[in-house]
Amino acid sequence: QSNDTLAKIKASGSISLGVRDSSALSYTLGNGKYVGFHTEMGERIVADLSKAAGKEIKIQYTPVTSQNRIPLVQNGTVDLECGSTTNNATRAKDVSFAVTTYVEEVRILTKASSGINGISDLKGKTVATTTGTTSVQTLRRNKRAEGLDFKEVMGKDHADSFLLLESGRADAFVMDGSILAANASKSRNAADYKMVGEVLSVEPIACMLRKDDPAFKKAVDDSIKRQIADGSLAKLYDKWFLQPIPPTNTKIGLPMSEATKQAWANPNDKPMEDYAAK
Amino acid sequence: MGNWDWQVYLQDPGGKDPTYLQWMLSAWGWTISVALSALLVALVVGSLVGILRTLPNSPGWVRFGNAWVELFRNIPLLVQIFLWYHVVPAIFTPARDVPPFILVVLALGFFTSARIAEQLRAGIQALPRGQRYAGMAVGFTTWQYYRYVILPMAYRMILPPLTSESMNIFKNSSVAFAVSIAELTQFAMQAGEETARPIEMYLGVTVLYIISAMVINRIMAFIEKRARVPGFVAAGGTGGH
Amino acid sequence: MAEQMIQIKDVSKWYGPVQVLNNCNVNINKGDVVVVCGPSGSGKSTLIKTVNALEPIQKGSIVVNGIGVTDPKTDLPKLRSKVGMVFQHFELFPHLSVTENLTIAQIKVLGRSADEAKTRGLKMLDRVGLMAHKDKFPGQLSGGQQQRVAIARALSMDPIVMLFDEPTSALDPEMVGEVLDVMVGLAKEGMTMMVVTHEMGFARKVANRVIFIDVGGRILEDCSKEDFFGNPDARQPRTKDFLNKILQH
Amino acid sequence: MAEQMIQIKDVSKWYGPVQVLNNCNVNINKGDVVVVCGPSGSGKSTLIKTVNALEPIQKGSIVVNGIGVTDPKTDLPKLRSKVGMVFQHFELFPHLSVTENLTIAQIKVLGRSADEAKTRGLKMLDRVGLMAHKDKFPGQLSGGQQQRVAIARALSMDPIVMLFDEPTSALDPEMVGEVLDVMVGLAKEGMTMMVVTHEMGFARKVANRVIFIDVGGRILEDCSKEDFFGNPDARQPRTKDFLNKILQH
Amino acid sequence: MNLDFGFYNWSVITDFVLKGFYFSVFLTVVATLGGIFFGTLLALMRLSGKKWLDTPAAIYVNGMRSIPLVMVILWFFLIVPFLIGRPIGAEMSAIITFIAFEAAYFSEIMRAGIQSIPRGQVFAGMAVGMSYRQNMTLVILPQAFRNMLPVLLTQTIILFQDTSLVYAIGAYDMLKGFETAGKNFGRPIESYLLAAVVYFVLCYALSWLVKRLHKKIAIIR
Ligand SMILES: Nc1ncnc2c1ncn2[C@@H]1O[C@H](COP(=O)(O)OP(=O)(O)OP(=O)(O)O)[C@@H](O)[C@H]1O
Ligand SMILES: Nc1ncnc2c1ncn2[C@@H]1O[C@H](COP(=O)(O)OP(=O)(O)OP(=O)(O)O)[C@@H](O)[C@H]1O
Ligand SMILES: [Mg+2]
Ligand SMILES: [Mg+2]
Repeated sequence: QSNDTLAKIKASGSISLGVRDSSALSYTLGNGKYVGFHTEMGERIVADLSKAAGKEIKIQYTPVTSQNRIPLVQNGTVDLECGSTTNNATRAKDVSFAVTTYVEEVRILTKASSGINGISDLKGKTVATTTGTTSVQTLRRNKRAEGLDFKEVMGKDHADSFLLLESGRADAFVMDGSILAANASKSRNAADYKMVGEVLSVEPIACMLRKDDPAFKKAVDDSIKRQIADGSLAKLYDKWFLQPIPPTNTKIGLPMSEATKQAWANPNDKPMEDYAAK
Repeated sequence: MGNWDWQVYLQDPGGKDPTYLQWMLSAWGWTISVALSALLVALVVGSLVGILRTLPNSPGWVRFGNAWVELFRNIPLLVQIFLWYHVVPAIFTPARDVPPFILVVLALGFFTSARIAEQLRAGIQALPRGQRYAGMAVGFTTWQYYRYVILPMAYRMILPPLTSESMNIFKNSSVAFAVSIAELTQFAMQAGEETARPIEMYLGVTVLYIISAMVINRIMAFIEKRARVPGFVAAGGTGGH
Repeated sequence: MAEQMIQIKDVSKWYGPVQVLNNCNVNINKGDVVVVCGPSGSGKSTLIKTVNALEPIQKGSIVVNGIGVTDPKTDLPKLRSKVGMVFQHFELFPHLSVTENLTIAQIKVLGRSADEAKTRGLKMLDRVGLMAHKDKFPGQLSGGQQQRVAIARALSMDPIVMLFDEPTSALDPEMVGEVLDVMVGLAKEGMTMMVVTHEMGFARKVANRVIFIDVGGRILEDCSKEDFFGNPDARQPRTKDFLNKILQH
Repeated sequence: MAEQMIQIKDVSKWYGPVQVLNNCNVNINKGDVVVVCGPSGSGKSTLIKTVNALEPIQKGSIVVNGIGVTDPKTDLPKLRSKVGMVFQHFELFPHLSVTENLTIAQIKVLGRSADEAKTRGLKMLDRVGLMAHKDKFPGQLSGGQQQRVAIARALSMDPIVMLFDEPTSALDPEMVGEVLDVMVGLAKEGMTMMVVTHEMGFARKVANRVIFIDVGGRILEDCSKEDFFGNPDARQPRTKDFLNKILQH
Repeated sequence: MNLDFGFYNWSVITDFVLKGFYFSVFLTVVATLGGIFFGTLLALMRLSGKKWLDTPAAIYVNGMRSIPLVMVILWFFLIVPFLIGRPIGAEMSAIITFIAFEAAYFSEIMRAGIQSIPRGQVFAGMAVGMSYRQNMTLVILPQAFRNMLPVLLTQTIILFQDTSLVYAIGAYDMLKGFETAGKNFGRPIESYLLAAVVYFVLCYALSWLVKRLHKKIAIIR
């Protein structure tokens, strides 16, 4: 297929926006309604694209999973994915990323009563992560490097992994901080859970688009930079992370991290590997 | 789709397996362990339940057997696995400490046992009624005519569906990835994601599944050949996944 | 006075709402050869199967050799082991060789040693003229041969009475003779036999009594062979009709 | 000179390595009633099925009413529609009512109108005495009734010759008569018939020729009925043996 | 552990579950009809006695039958867009996958159904002068369908259960509906339990109907 996404969406008058069913940055309310920090940001990007194209571009929401999002972007099913995808070097070989809009910190979530306070306390414990995410890889590497011996269980998705923690099958849930916060906040007893210890790794999250389409990437990046510059993205952050959100009207309660602030100050599309090297 | 990159199999995934290839082979091992253990459970439980359903003058047992079959075959396997993995331990806490492997084997085994029970019942009832009468007429007790007359023929007759059931159990074990068993499908999804080379990973896994299916098929064909009764011809059955 | 072997008294049986045996009474003495005939579905098979309790009855009583078949305390397997039975479709055990077919019940039911069972079984096999086939499987034999093996199987248990349910009606016409020959031999030796069959030639040759059952399971005739064939005027119209049909061609 | 209806010439047939027909020659004239008999597995069914090419042959030729059955150019469905065939197991179409069984081929093969087909079919049904059952399904009829419907089905196609493959051997003894009666009627009206059967009574009554096939598919006898039954000394030993077996009881 | 189903009010059901339920049912119906149609064609190919028809059909059927459905779903999702040259959604992909996959299973059922028709019926059709096509459509296939109807419907029930696997590509089926509802309200246990009950009731009711039908057919025959 052609690599000129701008021409394609202009011609068809619609864009396929990749969204997630249940991540902290993008999730569904049912009935084909998709919301979240990244989803709304994506909608604003499309609004900017519409303006540039001079005609209304309709959004087709296409829910993706962590297993299929890359092939879908590659094969043209999805034009722009604004879910919660880590920008890393391996992926950058197949797709390209917009500037980083959120920097995820991989953290440890545990029960407040567990006595786990940091990575070293995980020795001999059972740790939950989610199939098809890069956190598993991070964790695996850490494990080998530091000789830390813990058992690993993998949920098929984040809610599943959280359930492992909730039901006591796992002692900790290692994952992106936003996901941890969202899952804990939605649980029955949000106060039972706490995020502890050091940041295990830092992952830049960005919208994903097809490779080798510089014009489209520029249009997307420009829109994001505008949103950062005029403060609207910060308002969006406040709305989705610090205020009550649907469907249950609970707060995630996750203030903006230093890393995210830095990324906004200097918009860039550096992959995760560049962060680790720092 | 073009350019293959089979080198990915030699990359280091960073875990205990030095390469993706070795990881895939170990995943194959999990698939085989889950499938064979579940097959054992399914055969034992399925036979028992199947026999119960055909016992003469035992309406209680027949009803129990029927209930078993209906319960385990009318809920999707995936949902049953979730029930065993999430719901049962939530209601019955000690089940939390049972390793997922056992839970999956039980889930897959019981699910398949319902189907084997159904086949065995059909096999037994497809035998001419006269065979049962003949067994009774020479003075066999119920247990004896099952043991010496009915079951040997019934098992032979259901070997074809048992073959497809055994192949199914390998395929169905793929659902175990949903509860953290590091088997082939989980490998395909995880490794496809990590390497961004899903096609290569899927192909490798698919080939292993086909090999597994063929090996099981050959083993069952061998058993069928060994068990063949000279001069006896019977019609086979079909259906199901 | 002749020794009584089978007494069927006031027997009725229903399948659900359908009555298939209606107040049947039959007495069979030691050495009797009784032929049972009647139209299809009249209950012949059912009647003969009630004798060794393969089919339960709802009313009446049956006594075989002094033992109450319908008595709940009776050890049915033991009783059945003394009553030989031959079926329309042979019902050999297809997964066992001819020899195993002959010996398994002797060993497992009568508790005979394998050797003893084999000697006895092969003697019976020889008697039906099939010694050469002792290692074959049922599926490798013709229908007539299978039926003769089935008779040998029943005989190896040393039965005191033999029941036959249409033993020749599933056979090709050329094989009927070989089976009937064996049965005629048995009858001549004094075996007590109850035989459901349409082979009127056999009845003429060896039966000493003929019973006719009509649809609905009622016994319409129970008389000597001579009377049955020789005295058509004394017969019921249904019987005459039936005999006309099956003897016409 | 009589008109030739079926000429079977030097016909041989193999199933894989096994020969089931061995150089068979039969000529059947218009109006002939030919009975074919022989032991089980001798190839009687196979022979009769080759006549309308239901079974292909590897050697020889068959001509029916002047049309070469084995000729690759022959329109076989058309030829078959003129040859009526009645099977051992009736082979009515179980999913169609009796009337539909009688009309479907008339409509779809002969192209008759539904009305025309129905008139013709019901006339034949009446002839076999089953008018009362026209709306039933085959499964609701007795075996004898089903076979009579099967004959009516064949007759509704206005066949020039009728083939019968053991039409009574799957029937209960009391039903054999009703089917044979229909066949005797047909024969008396001059229908050309080739009949595989063991019913020697039928052969005696209406056949004008009897053919005996031995195992391996060789025609051992082909002679007039009078010769076949009246002159045993002129028969082959195999034939005598067979006749002895099936006439014994 | 205290279970609380209180959050399952009508709006949750309409918002989350019903949409998935409709898709599951739609997928089942379409895949059954399509699967039977293509399955019958495959069965006829396999029974044609012609190698060039039989062999490809056999490879297709046996290939499909030796791969787990999840893998087939993932495969089609990956390659169908390449084959037809344009992107398709998860739902469309699931529909194509299920038709293609079920065709393999239905073809085996239809093949057994056709083979279960006594040879005498084939001969009887030929003997009254029917062509191959007439014999198939008027005599053999109607009986094969009738005989196999219970098995075909049982396969349909299995198919309905298997639709739960489309979550692997993110299509929104009934299980997904329950899961999403459970996640959003932090009540996954209750959701799974309820999903199991709903599946059981639906499938049990269907299989009860199949059994009734089976008895009816047995009487007609
Ligand atoms: N298991 C059963 N359930 C219901 N009805 C039955 C059963 N077995 C037999 N019957 C019915 O009981 C009646 C008598 O059957 P039975 O087999 O004794 O007849 P038969 O005289 O032996 O007939 P045939 O000559 O066909 O063998 C028939 O009407 C039959 O349909
Ligand atoms: N489809 C087949 N494949 C292989 N062998 C066959 C086939 N059909 C028939 N035969 C063999 O061909 C021989 C002749 O069969 P055929 O059915 O013509 O015999 P028959 O004389 O009609 O016997 P019966 O009296 O049992 O009907 C038998 O040995 C049979 O086993
Ligand atoms: Mg009977
Ligand atoms: Mg024949």
